[in-house]
Amino acid sequence: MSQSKLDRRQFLKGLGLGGAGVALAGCDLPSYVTLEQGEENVISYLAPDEYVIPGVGVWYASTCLGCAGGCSIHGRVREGRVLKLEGNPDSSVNMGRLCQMGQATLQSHFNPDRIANPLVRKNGSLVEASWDDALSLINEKANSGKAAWATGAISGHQRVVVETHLSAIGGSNHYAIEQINANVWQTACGDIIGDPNPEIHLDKAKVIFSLGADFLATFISPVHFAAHYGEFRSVPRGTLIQAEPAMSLTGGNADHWVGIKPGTETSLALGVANALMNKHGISGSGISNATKSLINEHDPATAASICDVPADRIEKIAASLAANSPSIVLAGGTATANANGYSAAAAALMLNQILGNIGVTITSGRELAYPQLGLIEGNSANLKDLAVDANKGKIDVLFVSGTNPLFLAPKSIKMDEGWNKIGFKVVLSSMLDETASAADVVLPLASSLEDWGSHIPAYSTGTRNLALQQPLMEPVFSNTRGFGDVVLGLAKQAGAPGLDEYDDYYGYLRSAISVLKKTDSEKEWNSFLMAGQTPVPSLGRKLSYIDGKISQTANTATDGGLTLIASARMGMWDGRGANLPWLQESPDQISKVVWDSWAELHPKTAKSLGIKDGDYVTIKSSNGEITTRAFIYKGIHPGAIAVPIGRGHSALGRYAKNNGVNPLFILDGGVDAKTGEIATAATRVEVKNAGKNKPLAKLMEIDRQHGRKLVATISADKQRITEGGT
Amino acid sequence: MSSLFGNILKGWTDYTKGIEEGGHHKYEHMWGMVIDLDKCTGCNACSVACYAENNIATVGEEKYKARQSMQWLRVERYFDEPDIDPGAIDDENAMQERGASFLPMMCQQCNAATCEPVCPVAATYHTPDGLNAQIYNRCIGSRYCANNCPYRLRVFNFYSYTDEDGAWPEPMKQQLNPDITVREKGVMEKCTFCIQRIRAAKDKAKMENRKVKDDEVKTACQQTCPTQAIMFGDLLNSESKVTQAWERQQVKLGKYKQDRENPKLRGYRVFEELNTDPSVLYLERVREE
Amino acid sequence: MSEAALKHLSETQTKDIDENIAWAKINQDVLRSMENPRRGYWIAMAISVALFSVMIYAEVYQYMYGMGAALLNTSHMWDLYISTFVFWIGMSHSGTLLSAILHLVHADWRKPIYRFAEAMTTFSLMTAGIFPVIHLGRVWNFYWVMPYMTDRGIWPNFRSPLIWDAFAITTYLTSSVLFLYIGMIPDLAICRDNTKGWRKKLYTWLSLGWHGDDRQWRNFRITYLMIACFLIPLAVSVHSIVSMDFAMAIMPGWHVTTFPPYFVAGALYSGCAAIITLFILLRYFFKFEEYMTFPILDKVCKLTFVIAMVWTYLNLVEFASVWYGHDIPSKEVLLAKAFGPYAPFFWGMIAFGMFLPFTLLSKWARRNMKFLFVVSVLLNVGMWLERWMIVTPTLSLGYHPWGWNIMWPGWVEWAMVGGSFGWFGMLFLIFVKVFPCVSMYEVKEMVFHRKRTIYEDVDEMMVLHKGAPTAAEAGSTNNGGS
Amino acid sequence: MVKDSSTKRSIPWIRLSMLMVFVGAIIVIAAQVLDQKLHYVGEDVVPGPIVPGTQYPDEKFTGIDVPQPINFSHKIHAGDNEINCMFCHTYARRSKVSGIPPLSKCMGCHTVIATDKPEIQKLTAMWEKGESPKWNKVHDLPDFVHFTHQRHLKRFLFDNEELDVSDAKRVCSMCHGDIAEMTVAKKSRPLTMGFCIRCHEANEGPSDCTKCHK
Repeated sequence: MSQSKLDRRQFLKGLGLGGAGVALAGCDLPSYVTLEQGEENVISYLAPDEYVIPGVGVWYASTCLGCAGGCSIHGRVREGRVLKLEGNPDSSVNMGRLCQMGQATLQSHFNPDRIANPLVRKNGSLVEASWDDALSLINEKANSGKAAWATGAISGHQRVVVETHLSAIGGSNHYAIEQINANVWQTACGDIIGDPNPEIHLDKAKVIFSLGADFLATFISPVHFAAHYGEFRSVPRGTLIQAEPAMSLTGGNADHWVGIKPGTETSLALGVANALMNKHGISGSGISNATKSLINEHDPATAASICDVPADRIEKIAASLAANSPSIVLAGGTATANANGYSAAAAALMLNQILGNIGVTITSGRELAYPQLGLIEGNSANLKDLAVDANKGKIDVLFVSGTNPLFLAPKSIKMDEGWNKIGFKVVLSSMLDETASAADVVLPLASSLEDWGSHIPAYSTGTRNLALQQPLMEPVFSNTRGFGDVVLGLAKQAGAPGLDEYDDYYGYLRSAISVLKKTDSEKEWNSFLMAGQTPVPSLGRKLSYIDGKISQTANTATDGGLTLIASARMGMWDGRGANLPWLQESPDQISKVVWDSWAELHPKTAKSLGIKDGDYVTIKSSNGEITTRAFIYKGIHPGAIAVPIGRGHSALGRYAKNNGVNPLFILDGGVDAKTGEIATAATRVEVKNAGKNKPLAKLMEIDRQHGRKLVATISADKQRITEGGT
Repeated sequence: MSSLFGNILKGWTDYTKGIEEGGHHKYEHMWGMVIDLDKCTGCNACSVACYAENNIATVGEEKYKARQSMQWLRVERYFDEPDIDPGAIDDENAMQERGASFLPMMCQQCNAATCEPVCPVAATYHTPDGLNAQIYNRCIGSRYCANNCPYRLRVFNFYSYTDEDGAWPEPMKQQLNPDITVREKGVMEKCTFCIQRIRAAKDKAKMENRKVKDDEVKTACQQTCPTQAIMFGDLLNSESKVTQAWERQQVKLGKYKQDRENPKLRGYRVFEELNTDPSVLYLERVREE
Repeated sequence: MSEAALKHLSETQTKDIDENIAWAKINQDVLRSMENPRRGYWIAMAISVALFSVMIYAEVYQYMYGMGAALLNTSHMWDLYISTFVFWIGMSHSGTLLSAILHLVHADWRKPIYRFAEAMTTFSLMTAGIFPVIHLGRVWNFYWVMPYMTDRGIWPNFRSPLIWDAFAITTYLTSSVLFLYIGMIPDLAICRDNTKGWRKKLYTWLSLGWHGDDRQWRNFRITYLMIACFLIPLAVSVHSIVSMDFAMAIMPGWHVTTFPPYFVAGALYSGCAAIITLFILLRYFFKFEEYMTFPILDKVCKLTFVIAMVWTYLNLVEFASVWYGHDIPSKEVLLAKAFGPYAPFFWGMIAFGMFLPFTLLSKWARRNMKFLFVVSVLLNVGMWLERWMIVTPTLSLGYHPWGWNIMWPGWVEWAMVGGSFGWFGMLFLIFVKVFPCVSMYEVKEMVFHRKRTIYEDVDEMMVLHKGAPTAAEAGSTNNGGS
Repeated sequence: MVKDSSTKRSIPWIRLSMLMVFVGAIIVIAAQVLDQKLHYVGEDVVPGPIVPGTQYPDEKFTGIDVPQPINFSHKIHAGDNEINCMFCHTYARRSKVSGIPPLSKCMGCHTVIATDKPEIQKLTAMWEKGESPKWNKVHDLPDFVHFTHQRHLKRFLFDNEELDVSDAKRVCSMCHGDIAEMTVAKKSRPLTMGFCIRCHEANEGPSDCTKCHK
């Protein structure tokens, strides 16, 4: 670490530990006894900055790495410990707000199960080793054969160093793996309106018609969209229509929730388009004739029969879309997680086109002037590619960081076999997850609150910002190193050119950004750090519309089974939240279950299968079976069963282990026809009662208000009378 | 004797006035809240922020199931909508036609709190800030207050969570907020409207010889709420947003029945009819019919 | 005594007491009851001690692990502890009823049986006192509820019914102990003069130099009367205050105006039932046939029946007021009691508390020991259920549906409840061996007065009575009697 | 005679017990009066208030000696050389805690002053190693008590016309006693809740529990 950093961080030497003690232990004894003298120690500062005052919290700006959203955060630091995270009000991404995962990032930082020292596999088991041993081992193995990197979503200068290192060791493949993504939607946008990441103005829309896009919880940048949703709900109040097979958080807030047969979202969109054109005289300008004829085939009745939604509801949706303009139509989540995913997204964009939303509520985003810094969102197609390539023996050396392929991969794509075929596996991680515990070398990383970095948020409006990540405190585990530092070191020892002048990643980052900002003054740099972000040049894009290929292969499976939906939840996310007690104990928004997985079933289905709430059910697909407890409610299509992703770890730590099940394992290899995204909502399963009952631990034992005025509801019409809006 | 009896008993009576006598006769503040249920998405960010801010212990599955959880702020979820279509929930074969209803419930900081008069040791009482305070180190754990809370919003330390296999194994202890006590077993606790933040703001204001500004105090839940559904402020400060919101909804403190000329307004207080006089105003959820 | 004899007695015994019974015999019989305990006694003692030690273990366990050990939860902050506390407070009212109230109305048939009833009062209070303490989350701070001068200069909350409890119980305990003790002084003197060794020392100290002269008797009478008068309003107020723990709360099913009289009636009820139980036991073990006679038992039964009817009435009043009231939650609680998961216990309470007493109407029942024993025990079971049905169903069904939750007590709570009976039994067993559990001097009075009704001429009666003074009598005449 | 002996034997016991009750009552009352003598805050406090316009309990308390890694003498610094308390405890007026001066502050002087003293050499050694000493807390309140130096200094020093900043010592001594006269710092006030309460009452401090607890 460079001297400059040492000085800046000097205050982090702790001063006492007030409050952390068991505060009430002695308060019943006579006060002369409790008032101890010379029991506790105080360690004074060495040479603090003048703004550092013991007993007064200082807020430092950084960036949240809970998901790819890249929200800017402020961390409250007191006596050298970071105590609380809050959103950075100046951020255009999250405007000072934060989601539960962002709040809980603290616990991944102070987690008792973090890796303290490098681990090296010696005759079968991982044993602690020194950094030098680990690095030299990598040095000798790394250049032997075809190398590759697997990361999560990655951007900014971390991406640059990773790619530098990759090319230095002569590898080419970089698999960016994110199970929860909006890849299908973004690809469709790229193909059809010419901008993979358009700006979506929920606040401007009067109606949001969302095909499974859970923009309040898991879609691109949840906090940003939630913030805009707040404005969308204020006067004049917009209407939210959500169509999906199993209720997501967004669905839970919908005015009209349309429980639809899994995989038939395209038909619904076509049906709505049909009603719009025939009943409400909306001209399908810019729509190809092929699409037009497809629309004509899907009159509401037909669509209704395909996607198991009453025809009048389809007409109602059309009516409300026609009446209130501008509107916005989104597709994502479960709608795009099946073979027809792409066409669902295309259909959604088609609706936007005929409703004239493009250019109004969907406007062109901006493109980073430095593509090499841009965000690689990552997707699950890469996961499959990784498995395939590994099995083909295309990979000899693999570096993994920020993703957990062995947990995310369905058994059907044979990731385990592939993994064993890889000769030498290095995992950079702060937690010993499934992948790390199967690696040959594990390098312990500093937590996201101890590390330097620069990030490009997945989504932001207006100017593009480079979000800065800076350490908020001294490493909790002294022998861990920052991701940048490690990769930079690897790149150097692999002989990458032009890196020798930087003795650590901080130095590299700082000079890189000074080049970017064309200034090298300490003052400027500190102002960047204070702001936590800095604008970077970006180019505008133009929106056009070329009709996308829409095709509906109706879900006509008649095997008497159900469609398994591996639902994505805010909280556990793709499993990275499973070892944070706060998230484990924060109830799921819809089912309100804590500390375990559950299987959502419709009462009708449950009755026919003889399953009661809390029964253990066995969910069997062609690739194995999982057993978890049933949660019975009416927010799911009778033909579907939903199990959340994220639990069911065999490693990762004391809170995550042996807790719940992982539905991803039993997915069949189905993918989206166009993008190759793993279809998480299309696996046919058969469900049996496992014959054991143990009530789920959930917040709500009673789902009804029993005549109490708890959540009072008034109709929108009344509200408009009093508060205005049309 | 005078110094011991006189003054204390004088100070004592300050806190024993019910709302019908105008409550505490010299309020400095009256902290209140407004929660817009139409904006609340039930995302739980507030709840987790509360854990982070207030040193709340996590209890694990078994204890949670046994209803011994410690959360101060619970986001309740209901599937029925008695005001829009009662009985919709009774049709077992239908599917949900609307979303769920979410209700963030934290201590309502009642001004005629049912928990206050029953505490044998006066560990819970009404402060000059209009808060319903809980003094942990005075509490002896008779749990009468919790029994008497119609909202069930007081949580009790049924176990000790401070040892190594408790809620904060090393190094998680380091995250504990030094501004608040870590509660031991046998102590009642509840939402405090982030009293440590209020106190910090008041100290700051006093040091600068000024009044506390509106928006100077932000509770953890309000600060983090992605849709800004939660509003917090001083009801004695006529400029504050909260006061204005209360006035807009024509809801007044100290009443168990609001006589408003416009019955269509959305403001209501939970169990207002019990005359607990809560300081948290909820705005009814809006739904398209 | 044999079945036949018992039966015979139950038919023949018509007088409250045989007025020809010699004073010396009274002394002998009572003193005998205090000597060399038999095997049955030791077994009873062993059981009590065992139960009590289980309670100790449970308390230690709960102290280590916190109140969670008792399976309490956010909805059920109180459970068996409080209901059993109310139960024992109730028990304590019988003694006051028998000794104080009946003393004032000159019902002299109470005399042979009031002593142990009073002992029961004291001991059940001592038992009841345990529960509010062990149910505290931080039991080591229980004394904070008492207003005492402290350096911190803080006081308890005088608005809290729990504080009133603390005051009421301590006051009631002290005064009932006093009452018991004062009433025993003449008897203690008799014991003093007829015992040796440590007993003699003890009684000498306790009898305060009683030698039965007129001055002592006069003061004694006045004191006794005064405490009696003082005790009656106290007894009533104590249980009213206990009822306010609930009546002052806002919870549906607790917030009931009729609770104070309802609780007092219930208290006297369970007390009388307990008296019947102990009456039968003592009579059987100590062979007190001459003193604890069928007619007296008969009277006690009638008394019990009357109180039972009062209690039943108030019970129905409560139901009616809830049913015809407008408070939906209270109505829900009532229905849940009757048809919810706690229904069996609720109906058990109704059956035992409301209907069982009607058996006391039959003369046969009132004169059949075994039957009465069973009935009296069941009545108390019913009364205990009543207390439980007041506390728990309300908590399982409050205002906020989120709090609705069914909870069953765990072993810790049951251990405490059982242990309380052990503790009570222990105290009582010690008492009957250390102190006379039948008031000798008052039985003598009783005999004397009964005689008066037959023999007009007092002197003649005295002559008749003092036929041949025995040794024991010689010791007793100049102390006991009037 | 049984009767007489018994009567005689039992009477003295009553007398004895009555006597005990009486004596006990005397003791209790005396204790209370004494208690008031100790705690009473009023005009007759001797010596008169050191901080003008304020009254505070002059309760004495003798704390134990608390050994320190470097035996620093307040007497030399605050006493003989009359260095203002807030010169080293600079956080006191800005924060709830007065804070231990950072090592840099010590070295500010001791790079030139008294460098020959062994204790100072200890200090210099630590400074060069870049580690700071583990001081032992002398005045330590329980964690459930919130005390802020900031507010108290403002109330008694900065808002006090009769004092100027150089008199800080007198204000500090309200709770810390004559630190300036101590070679080894030691508790000389009880710092119990009673102590705080009485001072708050005497000087119209807040009487609201949440001011200090939570």
